[in-house]
Amino acid sequence: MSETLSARAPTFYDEVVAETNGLGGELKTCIQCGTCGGSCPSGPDMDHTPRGIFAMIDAGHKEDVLKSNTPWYCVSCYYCVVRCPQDIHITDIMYALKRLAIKAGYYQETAQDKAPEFSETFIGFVENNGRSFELGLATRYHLRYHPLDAFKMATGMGLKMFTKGRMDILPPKIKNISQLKSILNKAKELGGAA
Amino acid sequence: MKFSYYPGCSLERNARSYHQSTMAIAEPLGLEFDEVEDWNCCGATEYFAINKIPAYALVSRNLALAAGQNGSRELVAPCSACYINLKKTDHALAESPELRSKIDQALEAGDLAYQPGSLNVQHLLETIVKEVGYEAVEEQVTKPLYNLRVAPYYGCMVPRPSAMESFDDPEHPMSMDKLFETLGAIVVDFPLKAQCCGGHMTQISEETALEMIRRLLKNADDYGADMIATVCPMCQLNMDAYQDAVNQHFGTDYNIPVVYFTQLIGLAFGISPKELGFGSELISADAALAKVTEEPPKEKRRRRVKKNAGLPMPVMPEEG
Amino acid sequence: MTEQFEPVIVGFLCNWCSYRAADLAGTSRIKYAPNMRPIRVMCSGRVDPQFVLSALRNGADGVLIAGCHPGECHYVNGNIKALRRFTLMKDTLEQWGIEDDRVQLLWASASEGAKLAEAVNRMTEEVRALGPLRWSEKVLTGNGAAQPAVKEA
Amino acid sequence: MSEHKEHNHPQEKVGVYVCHCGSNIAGTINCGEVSEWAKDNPHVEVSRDYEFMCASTGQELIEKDIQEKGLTRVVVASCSPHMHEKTFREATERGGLNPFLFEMANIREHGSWATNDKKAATQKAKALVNAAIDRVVHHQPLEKIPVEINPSTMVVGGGIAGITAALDLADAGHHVYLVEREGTIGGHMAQIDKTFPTLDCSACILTPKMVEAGQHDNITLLSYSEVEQVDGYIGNFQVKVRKKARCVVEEDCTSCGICEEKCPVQVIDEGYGAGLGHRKAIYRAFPQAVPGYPVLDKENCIYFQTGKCRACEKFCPTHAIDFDQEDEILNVDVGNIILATGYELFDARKIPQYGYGRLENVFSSLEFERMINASGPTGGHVVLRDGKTEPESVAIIHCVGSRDKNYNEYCSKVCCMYSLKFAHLVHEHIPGAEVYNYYIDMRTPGKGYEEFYNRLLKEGTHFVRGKVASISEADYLPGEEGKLIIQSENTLLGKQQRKPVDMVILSAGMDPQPDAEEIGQLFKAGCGNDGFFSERHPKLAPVATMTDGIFIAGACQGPKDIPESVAQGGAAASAVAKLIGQGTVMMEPIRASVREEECSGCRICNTMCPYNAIEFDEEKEVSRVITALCQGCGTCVAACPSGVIDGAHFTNTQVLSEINGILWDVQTEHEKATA
Repeated sequence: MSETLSARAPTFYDEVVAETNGLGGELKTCIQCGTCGGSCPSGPDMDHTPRGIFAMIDAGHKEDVLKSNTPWYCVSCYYCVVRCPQDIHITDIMYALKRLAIKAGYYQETAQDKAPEFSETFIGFVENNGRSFELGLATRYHLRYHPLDAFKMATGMGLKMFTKGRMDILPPKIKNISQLKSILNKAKELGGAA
Repeated sequence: MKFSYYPGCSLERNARSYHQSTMAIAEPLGLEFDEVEDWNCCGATEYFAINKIPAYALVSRNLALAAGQNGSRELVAPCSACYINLKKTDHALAESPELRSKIDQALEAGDLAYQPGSLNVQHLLETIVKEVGYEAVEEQVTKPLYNLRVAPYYGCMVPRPSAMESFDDPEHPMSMDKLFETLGAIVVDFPLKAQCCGGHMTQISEETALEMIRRLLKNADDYGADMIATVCPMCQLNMDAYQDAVNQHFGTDYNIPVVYFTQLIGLAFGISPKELGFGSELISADAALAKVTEEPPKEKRRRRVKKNAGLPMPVMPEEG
Repeated sequence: MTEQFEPVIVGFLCNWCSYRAADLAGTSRIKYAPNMRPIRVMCSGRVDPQFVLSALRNGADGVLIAGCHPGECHYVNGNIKALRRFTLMKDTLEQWGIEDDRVQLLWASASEGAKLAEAVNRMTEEVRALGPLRWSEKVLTGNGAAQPAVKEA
Repeated sequence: MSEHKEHNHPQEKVGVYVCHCGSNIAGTINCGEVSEWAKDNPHVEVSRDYEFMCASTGQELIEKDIQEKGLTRVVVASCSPHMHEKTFREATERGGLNPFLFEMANIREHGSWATNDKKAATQKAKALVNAAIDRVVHHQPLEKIPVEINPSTMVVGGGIAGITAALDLADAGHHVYLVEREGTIGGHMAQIDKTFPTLDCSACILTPKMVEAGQHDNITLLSYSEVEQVDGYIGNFQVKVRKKARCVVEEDCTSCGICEEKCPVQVIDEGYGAGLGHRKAIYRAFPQAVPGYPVLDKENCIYFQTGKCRACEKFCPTHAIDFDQEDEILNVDVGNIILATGYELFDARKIPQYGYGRLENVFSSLEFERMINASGPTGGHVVLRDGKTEPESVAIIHCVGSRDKNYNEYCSKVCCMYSLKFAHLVHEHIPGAEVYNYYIDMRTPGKGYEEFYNRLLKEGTHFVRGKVASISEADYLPGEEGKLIIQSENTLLGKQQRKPVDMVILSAGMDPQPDAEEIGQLFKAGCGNDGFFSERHPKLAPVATMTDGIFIAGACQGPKDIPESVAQGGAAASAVAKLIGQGTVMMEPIRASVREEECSGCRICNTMCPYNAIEFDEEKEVSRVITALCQGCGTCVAACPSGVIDGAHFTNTQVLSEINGILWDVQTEHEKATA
């Protein structure tokens, strides 16, 4: 029997909880101990440590949270999840914050505009062909967003990967792509927080 | 032993050698893989960053196909990201009724269905270590990798499949270490063997990614590794293909080949390097492989224990 | 809201463990289904099968027997005896067509208020799903095997 | 079936009192409606609802009604009987009625507090009240049963809590058996160097108490002994104690220590030495051991392995060594038992990312206590694992295994304070050393504790707020080689930090003893979810247990520091002294009794009783309950096939009537008629 919440407008905290898949300990039980901040391999380069982000979520700093690079620098390595003394699934919350950042459209203005687009480009191929396509990913992603990088990629590592036969030229496709598309479309339709 | 097999996109091209070597050692290990018919990409860490329900639906199609093929209940995934997505999705469907109902409807749109829990998702390392077992591997060893200093690198998702139970220690895994001991190699137990290689970070902030990769290379090098063995195409790509970028960026000169653990098993079984896909690694493994000798290294004369050997160490529960 | 069926469950709670667990659920203000009506016995071993039958015959839709975890009984092994009687009694009840979920046995120590509350909630829903017992209809006339009403003590 | 039933309900005059308990009950239950409704029960003479029944005015209502209205039974609908049954029984008695002609209806804990549904709560309250009324009319007057209290007491566990309890009772003139599993009393406190916050030397304040306990006329010290079996009940416990063979004849041994000196075998001392020190095969844990007799460790003794050596026997001046000494079983009768079995340090090897057991210079707190102790393996010098190098920087990690759902969720209370003490001791032993304390919350709740924290701040200790994420040898940056790198987030800066240090001390928390579960069952003292013994009431009875006559004191009841352990030792001793002082204790008259004239002699009940309280009369071929031994569980009452065993205060008729009463609103006409 959860306590009856007085009928108040949903806070940013409620939004984050709704978007997370709800397994593991509750975000509000965080005791701000910093284990996650201390464990994170990309921690030093984050605007705020995960712990800092949780304090900001609780304080309702929606914009600062969804503008920060923290969710995008999470490499989902699960150090924080296995070590969190309150059993909070921090990585799932970071995924939720990425999705909320995209929904809120905050990601364009930040310097971290590489992350969301990389994911969207990657998924573009998957939704159309059923499988990922590194070459297409590398070219379209770099040409569209970072032309300078593209040259470096093509001559350096990209070339070597080609000669070693580790790059497809044509995008691999699954047979029953229509089945996948109808599944994904239905899923998008149902979308929303589950 | 029959297993359903989910190769994943990387094993089609980028990690071709991982697939080749897995197939090559399957027969001697008594493993029979039947590939999931028309499987699709697992979305890696990308789809969950964009849209939750379609991300779960994408993975669920694979689970439905695998279960539908009523082959073996055990679904083996060699790639860590595919392994964790399949396992995480099966777990989430079982735990969350709302998610379950949405995914059921989505699958229905493609007239598929999946009953959570009807598959036991395993990583390939887990299959070899737990299902086959060290003894069965040892029996097949014909050319032990004597004198080869191998650093087993587990990456992050195999030891720590989110909050789910891992088949090995989440902080200090040893299963691959023991596996290479049975292959006769000198195992380099380097402390960062379960720390993340950065995953797709190279595409987001190269600065951060190269630093994460540098740490692993430095640690393996400091502990005298001739070679790093991985269990995941992403880790192999980051440490192999970006080793050059690390050297340029930090002015280091690492030259450590990064191979798949299945390739080394194949070598120890006497299978030819070519057949195991050696040569596809950007940092060539030839020099390291040349170090393998016929006879085992001589037992170094045990130095007499010094008189005041200092203070005793606490004994670890299951030693060795 | 239409008048939904509210099952009445008689609970035999042992003084040392499950009765105190119910006390703890109360002091912790854990809200749970009010359908279970507790009767205190010194030990779950005191629960005579005739108590269960008497409750069912007198209108209860379900009976919960709750004792200490095996090994923690205040009287060494009263709960083990309750377990034995429970298993035998279930066979009899089954023959009379009384559904399995109507009579349940639970271990709950004095510190497990939440566990007891949750068990009561679950059992209430299970019995609600089975609907009212209507002993006289189901047992006396329902299936041929019924004997005349159990003679009162 | 069982005792013959009165044909019609006996005409009793019942007084019903529905308590509001302020808003605790009245907030959810309509007390007026319930008391009004109770009036149409044929037995009810008067029915009232009142603000606070447990108040003296409420009790007076009962007394007045009994006298003025000639009540023969009383029912109070209020809180749990575990709260005020005693209060209302006494009120009933003052009114002139036998206190057992009274019954409570628990409409608070089981009623108003357990639901927000006002209608259902009131309906349930009526059922519980009606059940109580229908039951109470069948109550019989009963008298409490006096039980003699054996004035001698057993204290299990010779740590500071056990010693305190034993000394308090012994000084009060009562005999005490102090049973200690190890070769000497002293417990964990004997392993500690200094105590916080006063920096008293632990041995200096402990050993006098040990000596006192060792020489006290009223204390029989059973060291190297363990309890194997406990029978009986409050006032009359029969305890089997196994006095393990130490291969030393205590009468002849003068504790001169020559045997220890001559013994050629040296092994790592996992017990007292916390795995850092060494000891011989025949040893005393530490010089001030009480008793001073050594103990022979058969596993490591050459004689027991190969039959050779016997050096100790040769050199013993008083020939006190006896290799063939056997374990002795002693049967001890005591009136009360105090469990003071202490705790075990949390095993830091369970946290792989802290590296204990893998990284050389990571020490546990007990290892450091032994190291810093002048009589320890390093003579008090703080050195690294190589036994030589002094560390220039030391990290002390708080909350190791505590406040963590992966290990122990509870806070172990003492680690912050002993971590501060360690910081001070490192400064003292290595002036100029850099000390870093990693904490989540600095918990200094005791007297002088916060002042001690200030002292450590003044001494220049670096306090970093943040639970340590990992301790590793993997160096990333220059200056980290060969060091232990502490990686954590400095949460006050919001930044991740890496601190290379030479030495790490893990301030591990307190675990329950590994065998706490079995000991608990042996003494019928249950364990809580955290694995420590459960007190009877967390606030009002912290040293009593659910079983009368069994008490608990010290860390076995939960993590605590020395002052609290001593206080609980004293509290347990005074609780026992009270019972001894009373001489007898009145036991609840809940007993079984066989109606011998109707007993068929089938003897099913004989084996049913866990207390062997049912004997069989060979001539009359009937079973009989030995009232003194019977504990009133009622298992035999329910088992008797002919139902001829009565359970006082829980007779079949009483319970069956209670069942009928509780189902008043769902009974069909047919069932009512045959009820």
